Amino acid sequence: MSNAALMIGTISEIPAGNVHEAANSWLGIASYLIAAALFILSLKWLSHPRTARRGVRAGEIGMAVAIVGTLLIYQAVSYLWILVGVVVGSLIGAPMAVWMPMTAVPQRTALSHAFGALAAALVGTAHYFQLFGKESGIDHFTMAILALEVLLGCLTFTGSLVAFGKLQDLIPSSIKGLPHQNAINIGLLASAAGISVILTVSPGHAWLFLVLIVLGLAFGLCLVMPIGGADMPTVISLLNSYAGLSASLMGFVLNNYLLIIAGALDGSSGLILSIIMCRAMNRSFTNVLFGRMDASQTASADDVYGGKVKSASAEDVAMILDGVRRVVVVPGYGMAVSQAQHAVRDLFNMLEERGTEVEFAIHPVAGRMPGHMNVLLAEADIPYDKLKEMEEINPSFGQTDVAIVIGANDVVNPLANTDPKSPIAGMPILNVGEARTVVVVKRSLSPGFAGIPNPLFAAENTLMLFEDGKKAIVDVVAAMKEAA
Amino acid sequence: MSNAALMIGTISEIPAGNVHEAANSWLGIASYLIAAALFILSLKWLSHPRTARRGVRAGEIGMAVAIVGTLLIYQAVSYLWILVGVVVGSLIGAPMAVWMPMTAVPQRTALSHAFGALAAALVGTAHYFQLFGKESGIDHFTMAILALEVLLGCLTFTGSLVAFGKLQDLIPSSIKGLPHQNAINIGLLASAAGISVILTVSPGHAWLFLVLIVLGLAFGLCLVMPIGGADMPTVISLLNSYAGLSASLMGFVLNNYLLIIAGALDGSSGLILSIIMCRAMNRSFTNVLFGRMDASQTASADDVYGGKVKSASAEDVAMILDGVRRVVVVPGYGMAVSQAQHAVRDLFNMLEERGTEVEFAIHPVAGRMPGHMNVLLAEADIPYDKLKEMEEINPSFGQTDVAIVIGANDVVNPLANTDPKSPIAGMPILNVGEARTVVVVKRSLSPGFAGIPNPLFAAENTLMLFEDGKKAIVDVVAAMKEAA
Amino acid sequence: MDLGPKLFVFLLSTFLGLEVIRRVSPLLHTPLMSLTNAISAISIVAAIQVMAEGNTTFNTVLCTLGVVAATINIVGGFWITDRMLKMFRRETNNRE
Amino acid sequence: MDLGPKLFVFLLSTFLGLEVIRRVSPLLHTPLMSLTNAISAISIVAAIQVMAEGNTTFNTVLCTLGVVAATINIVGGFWITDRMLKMFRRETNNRE
Ligand SMILES: NC(=O)c1ccc[n+]([C@@H]2O[C@H](COP(=O)([O-])OP(=O)(O)OC[C@H]3O[C@@H](n4cnc5c(N)ncnc54)[C@H](OP(=O)(O)O)[C@@H]3O)[C@@H](O)[C@H]2O)c1
Ligand SMILES: NC(=O)c1ccc[n+]([C@@H]2O[C@H](COP(=O)([O-])OP(=O)(O)OC[C@H]3O[C@@H](n4cnc5c(N)ncnc54)[C@H](OP(=O)(O)O)[C@@H]3O)[C@@H](O)[C@H]2O)c1
Repeated sequence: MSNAALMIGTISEIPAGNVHEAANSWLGIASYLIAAALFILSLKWLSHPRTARRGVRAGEIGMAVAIVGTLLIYQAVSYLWILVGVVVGSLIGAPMAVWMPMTAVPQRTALSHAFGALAAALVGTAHYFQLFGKESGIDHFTMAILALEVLLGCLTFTGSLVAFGKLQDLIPSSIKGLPHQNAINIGLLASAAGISVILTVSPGHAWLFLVLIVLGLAFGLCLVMPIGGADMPTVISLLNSYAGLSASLMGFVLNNYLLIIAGALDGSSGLILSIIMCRAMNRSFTNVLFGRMDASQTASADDVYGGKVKSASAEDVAMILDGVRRVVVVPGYGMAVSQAQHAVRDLFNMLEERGTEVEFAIHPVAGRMPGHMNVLLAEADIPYDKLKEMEEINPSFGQTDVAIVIGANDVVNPLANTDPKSPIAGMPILNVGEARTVVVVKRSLSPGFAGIPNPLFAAENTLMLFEDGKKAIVDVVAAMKEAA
Repeated sequence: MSNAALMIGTISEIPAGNVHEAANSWLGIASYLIAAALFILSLKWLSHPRTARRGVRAGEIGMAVAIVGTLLIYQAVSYLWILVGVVVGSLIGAPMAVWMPMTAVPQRTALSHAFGALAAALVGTAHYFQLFGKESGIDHFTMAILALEVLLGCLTFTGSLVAFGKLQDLIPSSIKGLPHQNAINIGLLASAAGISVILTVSPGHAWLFLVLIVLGLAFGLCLVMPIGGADMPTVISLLNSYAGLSASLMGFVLNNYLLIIAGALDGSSGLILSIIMCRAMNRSFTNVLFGRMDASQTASADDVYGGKVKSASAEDVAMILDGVRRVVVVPGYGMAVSQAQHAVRDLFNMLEERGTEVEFAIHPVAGRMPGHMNVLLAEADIPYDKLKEMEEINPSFGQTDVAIVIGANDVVNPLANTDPKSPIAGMPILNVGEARTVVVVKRSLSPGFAGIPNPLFAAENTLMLFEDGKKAIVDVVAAMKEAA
Repeated sequence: MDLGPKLFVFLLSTFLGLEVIRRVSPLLHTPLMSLTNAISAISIVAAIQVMAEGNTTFNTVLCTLGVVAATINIVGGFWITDRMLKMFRRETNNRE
Repeated sequence: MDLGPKLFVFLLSTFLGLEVIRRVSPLLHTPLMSLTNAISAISIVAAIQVMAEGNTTFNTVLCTLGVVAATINIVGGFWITDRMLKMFRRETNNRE
């Protein structure tokens, strides 16, 4: 090793030790310290829209410093193959970034978790076989961590693929897993745990390692397959957390502190987001992962809607919107499905021009991932200070003339407050019913994800505009233009 | 070492290595991890009054875990002497905590920084002489850090003692240091740096180490002696930061990660508080440390006050307060000096009983340390939601009937906004002048710390109540009772 | 293995991550997910490090695949985050 | 010396400290000063550790003095912080 002179301390008992010590050369310490600081700043700066893009820059530079530093430390490595890897990866990654429509962001996130987990699993496996059979073998402790790392990587890989498939509608949502799914899952987990213990005791059984990989892959499939499409965001966030943990564990194995830090940052981010989502839905982790939503106990649709639903045309809505003082738009999953955001923007412009105050009410779990609605509306050039969080806007519905609900359902369902037996009981909702008039744009009376009817649609002051989201808004705008 | 079996890795090249490895035994790791987590939680919980006391509990438990863990790891140590130390320390510390009046908190903080720094300096010195002359001696890198650590410890020790002396009026504020003070300081610093370098190169010169200690002690004296009493809080915070850094460095030397973490937490706390203070005064660090306030360029007191000051009696003030809707109290250093907080509380009660809304306007640097006014008012049982920060309360002075300024001066001086040449130019102030009537309680027209006259006292709507703060308020309350 | 320092680093990073990410405005939760996703592609460093451990074909192939997968996330993750953030504006009149 | 891990720990703790302490309400800046003061008395651990290095009289005396000084801060610091915090109340009517 040409870098031996740079080293300042010995820390590894692993046979391939020399390689790992290099990360603790001056060069390694300096570049990894800088990269770690930049990653932290990156997340810090992301906290506010004003500094967020600086945060992305910091992350990019941090990554570049880390990679260049690593290449300089490990000069023994085959630069050719790394170059090949980087080129191929860029050729795949760049188009995915450039042409991915904003409505597909949830799928993209799932897919890239799969790639991240794949990388972790591959590297862990390579490291095992690299050490396996070497003079002093693998010590028990390292083996235990390595087994956990590869297991997490594998299950995150297949789990994320399933999540991707469900969100992209490649896997029908109706697939709910095998019979006795929970028993199978427990069986898989127990076998994986057992094999990990055996490997820890005698790390030499390479074939057991391969079995572990297979079990991990199968467990990921079985875990995510039965979960409904609308719960995917929570699952994706949890998988994000696992992927981070797996990177961190790899850092333990490889004596690489930057991996530990970046992995832990990633892991806590996934954890926090899934906690936020669960809290916004008033559900527990276990309920998301193993519970199935059960709509049997709530009132039937006929009871709720029977004869009480009033429907309206685009022209009616245009008339109602004429000359009002304040309008609040409530977007939901349907706006994303129908790609209505640009039409909404036209509506926003037209209302603002006429002196109407327009704001957007963003429920924390509207759509299919946290912040989903914000990204879509920002894409359509809505200024972000018009996007209000639930707590902020809820008190103002009383002073609102018209609330326009576009493709949202569960997040405006008053049953959450009134029916303790409903599956969304206790979930905080947007109180659109307090507005003078409520206009709901959706294609039918079919329920949202929770599968329950929505008394809002039958309320005294509600008008239904049954239409695809985008078409409805385009029509309303056209009708307003005509009337003017 | 009986703990050798517990160890999992070798990290030290220091001759007394075995001792230091013990900190990396399972027991050491576990107890230090728990202690570190508790210290972090402690500071986190302190951020809000509701959880703050839980934070103190966490800190105490963390400290206990750290100490017990350490005692168990280093069983070679003389438990007797440690017991003696703890008992003596408690006998000194407990009375200081129990009987210290709240108005003396700034002094107490300075004094305890001195103790903290003393501990760091003593331990560093002991460690040097312990290694000195041992087989392989001290390696250069350790020596460099150790020299810096002891230097910081010594200068913080004497610096904090001087700060204590000035705040407690043991050292007259008029002492402004020696002639050519800055040259002397630079000389001291340069010699200390030179000696540190020599020691790093050849750590064996024990007498040089003693010289370094003396230089550090002298430098601390020279650095703090010329600084005015009102700048002491900033200096104390900076010294706090140094003390933390010194503990962190000791952790580097002793391979003790808990020391590194706790020291860094302490260091960043001191740094942030001094930045907050400097920003609130619109001054720079250099200005605080080396600048002297110069009032020569501003208008003379005669120009400002000549014939325009209206004075009032306690009875007048009681009359003015009769039946008003909203009163804002602005406390300052004078309230602390005269211990007026309990009288203020009586005034608050009486006004509230009569249906007057009362709030307190807290300037970030009112008094003699950050948060000083809050502690005093809390001591007098004023609920903390009545204490408003500057940004929050400033817009509301326009809707205030009477503003009562008690012993504050610089923090309500409008020259900060109007006279760019004044020493407080640019410092954000409380806009009490916008209130319908301003009552200022102080003993004379003498200036505050910045040494400049205050046009507020000569304003159309200002009445001066020339009296000791406590007596003035007691009189006003008595007059109000009489009138009722 | 030298576990102690690693556990300290893990503990501190987790606390720091929780602290920093709790402050991220809900407005930006989607970009946050893609940014952390990009940062977690730091496993490219692990791939390079393990590749340096030995040059069997097996090792090289696995690590190269690891580099490919990680690079996809680096390029894709940072890029799409920036694309999203570019769209967030306070005022309306910048485009059109 | 094994500098790397220590620098990482130092970096992370400093970031964490800055992050956490920036959030402390100005209301509590005085208790904050006395609490960090108490926590910095962690140098008692250093005193014990160095005392274990050897039992010359010189070493024992210096380290015992170190324990004394640190203990003063531990006892005094936590206690007075708690005394201060006990005084902070939202509502008026608890005492009197
Ligand atoms: N955002 C997250 O992070 C997250 C995470 C986990 C779970 N979830 C769950 O996802 C749900 C989100 O609530 P939500 O109110 O946004 O959606 P929702 O309750 O799932 O309802 C969506 C509505 O959109 C309508 N829709 C579908 N396609 C449409 C189109 N092309 N044009 C117009 N309307 C269309 C549907 O009615 P029609 O079929 O009649 O048109 C449906 O009622 C919640 O139950 C939440 O718990 C969200
Ligand atoms: N709080 C901090 O953290 C901090 C830090 C650094 C610097 N400082 C500096 O400290 C100053 C604080 O401003 P401040 O407005 O609170 O105080 P100040 O400007 O120093 O004025 C205090 C006033 O209190 C009066 N006073 C003294 N004893 C009194 C008594 N027994 N009864 C009634 N009044 C009495 C004095 O006037 P008489 O003599 O006429 O009575 C004096 O004008 C600022 O200049 C600030 O920059 C504060």
